[in-house]
Amino acid sequence: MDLTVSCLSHVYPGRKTRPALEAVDFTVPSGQFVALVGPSGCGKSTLLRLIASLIQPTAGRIEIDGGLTPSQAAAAQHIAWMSQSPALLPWLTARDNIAILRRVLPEGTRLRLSPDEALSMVGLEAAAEAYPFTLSGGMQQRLALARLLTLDSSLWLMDEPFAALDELTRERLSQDLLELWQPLRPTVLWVTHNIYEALRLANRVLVFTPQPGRIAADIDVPLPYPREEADPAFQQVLLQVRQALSLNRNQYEAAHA
Amino acid sequence: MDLTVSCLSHVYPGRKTRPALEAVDFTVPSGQFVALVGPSGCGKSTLLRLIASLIQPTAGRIEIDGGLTPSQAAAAQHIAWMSQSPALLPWLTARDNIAILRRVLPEGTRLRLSPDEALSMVGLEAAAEAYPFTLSGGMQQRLALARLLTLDSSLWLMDEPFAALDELTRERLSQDLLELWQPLRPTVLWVTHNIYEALRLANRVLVFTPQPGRIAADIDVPLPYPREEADPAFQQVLLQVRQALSLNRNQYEAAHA
Amino acid sequence: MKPHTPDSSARAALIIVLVFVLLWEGGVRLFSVPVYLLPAPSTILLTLAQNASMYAQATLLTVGEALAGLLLGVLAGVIIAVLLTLVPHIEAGVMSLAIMIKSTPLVAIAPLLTLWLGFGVLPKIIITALLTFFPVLVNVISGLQRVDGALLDLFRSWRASRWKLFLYLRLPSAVPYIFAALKISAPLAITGAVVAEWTGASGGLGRVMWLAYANLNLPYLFAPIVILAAIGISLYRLLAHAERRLVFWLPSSTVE
Amino acid sequence: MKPHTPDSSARAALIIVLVFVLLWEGGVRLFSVPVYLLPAPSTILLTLAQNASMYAQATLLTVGEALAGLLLGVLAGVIIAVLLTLVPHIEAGVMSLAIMIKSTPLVAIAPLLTLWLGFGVLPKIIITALLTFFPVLVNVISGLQRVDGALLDLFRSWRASRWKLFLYLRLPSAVPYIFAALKISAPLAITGAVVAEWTGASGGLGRVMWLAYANLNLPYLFAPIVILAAIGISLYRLLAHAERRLVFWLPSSTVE
Amino acid sequence: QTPGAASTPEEPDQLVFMAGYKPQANLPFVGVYVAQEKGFFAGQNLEVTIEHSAGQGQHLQMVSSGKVHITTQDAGILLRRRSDPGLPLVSIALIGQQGQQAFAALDTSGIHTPQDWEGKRVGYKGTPPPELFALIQAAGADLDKIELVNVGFDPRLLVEDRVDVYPVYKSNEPYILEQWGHPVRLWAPEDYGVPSLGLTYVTSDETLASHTDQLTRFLKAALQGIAYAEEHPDKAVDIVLQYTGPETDRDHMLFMLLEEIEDAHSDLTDEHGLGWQTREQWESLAQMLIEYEGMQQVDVEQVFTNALLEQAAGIK
Ligand SMILES: Nc1ncnc2c1ncn2[C@@H]1O[C@H](COP(=O)(O)OP(=O)(O)OP(=O)(O)O)[C@@H](O)[C@H]1O
Ligand SMILES: Nc1ncnc2c1ncn2[C@@H]1O[C@H](COP(=O)(O)OP(=O)(O)OP(=O)(O)O)[C@@H](O)[C@H]1O
Ligand SMILES: [Mg+2]
Ligand SMILES: [Mg+2]
Repeated sequence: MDLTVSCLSHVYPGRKTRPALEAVDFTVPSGQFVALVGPSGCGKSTLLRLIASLIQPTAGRIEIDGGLTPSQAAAAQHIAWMSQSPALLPWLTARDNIAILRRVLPEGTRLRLSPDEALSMVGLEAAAEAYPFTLSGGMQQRLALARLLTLDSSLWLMDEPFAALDELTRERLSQDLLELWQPLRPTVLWVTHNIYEALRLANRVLVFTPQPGRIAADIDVPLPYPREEADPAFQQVLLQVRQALSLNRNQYEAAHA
Repeated sequence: MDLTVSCLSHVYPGRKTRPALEAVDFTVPSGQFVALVGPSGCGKSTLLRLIASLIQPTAGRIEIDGGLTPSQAAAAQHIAWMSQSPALLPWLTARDNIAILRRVLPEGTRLRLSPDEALSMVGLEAAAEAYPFTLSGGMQQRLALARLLTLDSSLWLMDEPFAALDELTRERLSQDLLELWQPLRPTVLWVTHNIYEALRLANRVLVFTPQPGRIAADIDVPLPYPREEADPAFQQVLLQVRQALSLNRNQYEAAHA
Repeated sequence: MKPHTPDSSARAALIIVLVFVLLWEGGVRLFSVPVYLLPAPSTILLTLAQNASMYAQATLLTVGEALAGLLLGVLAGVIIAVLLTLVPHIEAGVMSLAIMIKSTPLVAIAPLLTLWLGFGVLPKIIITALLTFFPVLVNVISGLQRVDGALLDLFRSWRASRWKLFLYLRLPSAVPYIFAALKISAPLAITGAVVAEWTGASGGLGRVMWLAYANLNLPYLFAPIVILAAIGISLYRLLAHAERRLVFWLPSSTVE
Repeated sequence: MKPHTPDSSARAALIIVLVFVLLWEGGVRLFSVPVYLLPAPSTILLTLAQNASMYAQATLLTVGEALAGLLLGVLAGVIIAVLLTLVPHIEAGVMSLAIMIKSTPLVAIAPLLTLWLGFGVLPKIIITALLTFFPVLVNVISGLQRVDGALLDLFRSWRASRWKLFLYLRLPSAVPYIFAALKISAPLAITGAVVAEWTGASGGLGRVMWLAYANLNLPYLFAPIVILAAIGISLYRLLAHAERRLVFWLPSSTVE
Repeated sequence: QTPGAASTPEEPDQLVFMAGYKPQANLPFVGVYVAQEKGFFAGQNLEVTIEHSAGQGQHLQMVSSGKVHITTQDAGILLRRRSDPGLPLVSIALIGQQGQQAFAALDTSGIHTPQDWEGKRVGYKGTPPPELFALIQAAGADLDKIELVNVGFDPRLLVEDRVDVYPVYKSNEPYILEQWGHPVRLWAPEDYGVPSLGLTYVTSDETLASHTDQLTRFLKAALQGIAYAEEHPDKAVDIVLQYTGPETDRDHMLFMLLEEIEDAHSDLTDEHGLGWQTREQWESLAQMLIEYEGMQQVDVEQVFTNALLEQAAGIK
């Protein structure tokens, strides 16, 4: 499912002087795994919310699957969105937090996994009957991830899905995710602050400037999976991303000094 | 402010079969910066909550400052705790979320920073009048951090304070934090999933086993500040921590297979 | 930091109520208040005991009407609240009508109901329902509207229909408000049934009380109040208990 | 997805109320319902217009009593709720007493109040307060107890005193519940003042209505209801407006 | 409040009068309204506060507790309250020599005698009054064949055919029903030889003892007011309208006043003056209550006194 973002801007009401996103332009071909990185508050979450049509842009257009508006795409269940906070229903057990999809989504919507399969995918089999408030931060995030993976959508919008996870869990889940992604080839927008994680997963990294978010660099990651940190090619892309990040930070700080 | 944890166990009510912590023993001398790492759900947050006396242990003892119970230490305002979620008051602006400390803490409690100083320390000067729900995830976390830094306490309990921050912000804040920590020398327990971050900051790393959490390794970090990733000594400790983490993961998986 | 068990709080409740009753008894005796102004609790209890079976019968009728009216009122309140949540454009209008109905003293409507529906229990049930539906409506609307923003976004990202959003998100979120509404309405329903029976009823505690009052027989007037209070307190505690069990995910302790 | 502005909803409200009134008028005319059963809205409005100054005077008195009683009731409800939150061990006991008071038909207390306090407005204010305090009490207690667990932990980590916890966390958290309580109690206060005046008052809409009822002069009985409804609706809208401004941090829109 | 206070003309004595029901043209009320407005109270150096009861017994509680000095009450109720729960009430003047209780059926109902009530629904307010039983028995109807229905105050029930016979006050509901276009037929207890007495001025034992002089002067002025109303019923009704709301029908009030003036007169009053009462009157009423309602025996001598009337006749 391809995605075209043209000249997208967003200003939150009451925030006239500080737009969250400014003139963002990019195109994602179907099946690409794009990592979005950028400083805190630069508008990454805003971008995802715009594509999920949770908010309406102040200016610019988003086209999905060759012409659908975000709202149409969402209505067709093409989009799966995972927010930065886990957003679990406190009155449901872990399993029911996934099983609720069956009830909420329109009759006949296909789901990829059963709740128990999804739970075991993120290592929460043992917590199936636990309520969200008895789960640790990382477990809550994994539950939200399991819920997203259950959806049979072709555009995944994922807002820092591994932020609360330890390195090992992150690594294991990355592998599982890639295994899932490679045959299905959904288009993925993956917000992260962890560059290693970005480079282990993505085909492409979009680096954003500090607020107001604009695209500072568009970096290809032409490495085969599985990837190794020690690989010099990996280290080279890593350096590229780091430079893009710190460069625009320096620019920004110079401009605002 | 030193800290002694002896044979500490915690079982949440209704969770008889899966203790969160089991027989944890360690001593932290005054002024040490200890990083706690371990897999998701291993009981790190639980440990911090026990020390902050938000919950009572099922077994074992905690002694602070040579004999105080956690409850006494907390009453004397020796402890500053930062939870894994930002826990901001939604009806107060960013500044007032910090200024409220003045009102809530007992008359005459010394605060280290003014609200505005704290905000500028975490780069939120411009958001002083913003309400929490208009802040990005990383901004919320920085606000919670600013609030903690305002407290004049000698034991800091910090639960993944940088989880939602990008690398650059993280780096800058790490430096600022070290600058603050070095002259004051509070004792710090710092939960993190980022081993680089742990090794940039801590004097010592405690590695926990998967649930039920026990101490798997107690690793010294005898490196001078500022630390460089490229430094071979750094890489060596990194390897040590990684091994401790994956080792006990393998053990655990073997045991539960 | 001591946990306060249901047991210890029940004991505290008993003590407080007892002190109140003893003060009352003492006051009446000390100032020898005549019985036609304020009867002593002992007199009231004696009356109650001596007419137990008559009161039991009347109570049955009144409680039946109260519960039926409460059910009707709660249903009406919830259904209107649901409707207004699903079709929000009519909210202001329907609320205005509801307030209009609420502003009409029942004493003006009650005779009309008797005219239309006869002397049976139906008018009493409807009056009780009219008394109870408003708190339910207001609280349930509040509850249905106050939904966590992150969860709302989640459901919107799923394109959940308004009805499913309501069923799986708004309704569970409103449960604490619904319980508050029930706690308000349950005692109201009992008073409502009594007021509805006050004149023109063929039975029930309301009629008993009206006759007692018309005869200025205050022990007979106050004896039913003991029953009403007991029922009110029981209903309230039942609701509080159910609430603790159903709203387990929200902390509600006031004790630390 | 269209935003629903206060303006458009006010228009919708007007239309709904108008349709209701027209149906009523039409029904009365079509079936030529005799005026002693149900007067037509036009008759009621005419009565209202012809006695405008008398009604204005009565309204002033009644609204004054209602507001004073509401204030007293809200204060009492809030203060008791606060007390119970700060001293939770007495909760069950005090709630039992409150339900006891709530279960006592006012008609049994009213003469006692007149005996103690004379024939002035004071007994009316107190009766209104007695009617309104209970919803406030129940809702405010609910609100004070339902505090976000993470924030509660934060305050506990600060060792905030119970009082500060209350002031800076519980109270702001309870604001949505307090507004729901006010929305319930405000119309109740008006009815309460009317009921208190219903018998034995020397003025006010309640007395006007009682006299009209005793004469079965229904236009005069219903005319004050128009006034009461208008006041009730205005109060409700005022509160809803204040709520939107004060509880800005919680989403409350039902429209998507 | 000492008797001496009366001698200081600048300091009028304070009295609180509470009418037993809403403001309307019941004769004892009218007497007080007129006395107030025409200055008869002032003439007796009294300052009277006029309150109104909702008619549910509050006024009796008030009089018993001394908050109200004088009120009005039906002779029958007064007897019952004196008997149980023992309210210390005394009638100081019996204005209604005949009771106002009666039973009404629509003219169009085809009911002509109490025998026709059989198989029909007869309403009562609260509890069936003893007058009803006495009347049915005196008329020779069969109580068992009559369905008794509790109706409360709402004559619309008669018009809307929810009941066939409805209890009324002769001076009140018949007028309203007539106005609605439904003339009625009335049966009054006294027509069947059943004793019935109307409204009295009531005070309590204690007030009677402590305020004898003030009450006497009150009675004097009130009777003067009644006399004025008999002479100028129209002017009296105008005065009544100052106390009622704008919803009140002037003709209704006039109807009520004239009805009650008629019933205030009997052979006794012709001889002794308005308000006069006798042991025989009270005794026969009490007997009826005892027989048909199981009322406890009361000493009727405690229930009324003509002493104030006698004294009042003596003063100017
Ligand atoms: N509801 C809102 N109202 C007003 N401003 C908002 C709102 N949500 C976000 N913002 C502002 O928009 C900007 C971008 O926020 P956004 O959440 O998109 O950042 P982000 O890139 O996701 O940051 P992070 O990495 O910290 O999550 C921030 O300055 C934030 O304060
Ligand atoms: N309130 C609770 N009731 C029951 N079980 C709980 C509760 N809180 C935590 N637990 C359980 O205790 C264990 C440890 O939780 P804890 O939050 O301490 O983990 P953690 O090490 O902080 O994990 P993470 O890195 O994911 O934050 C988990 O299995 C969790 O499910
Ligand atoms: Mg974000
Ligand atoms: Mg944790």
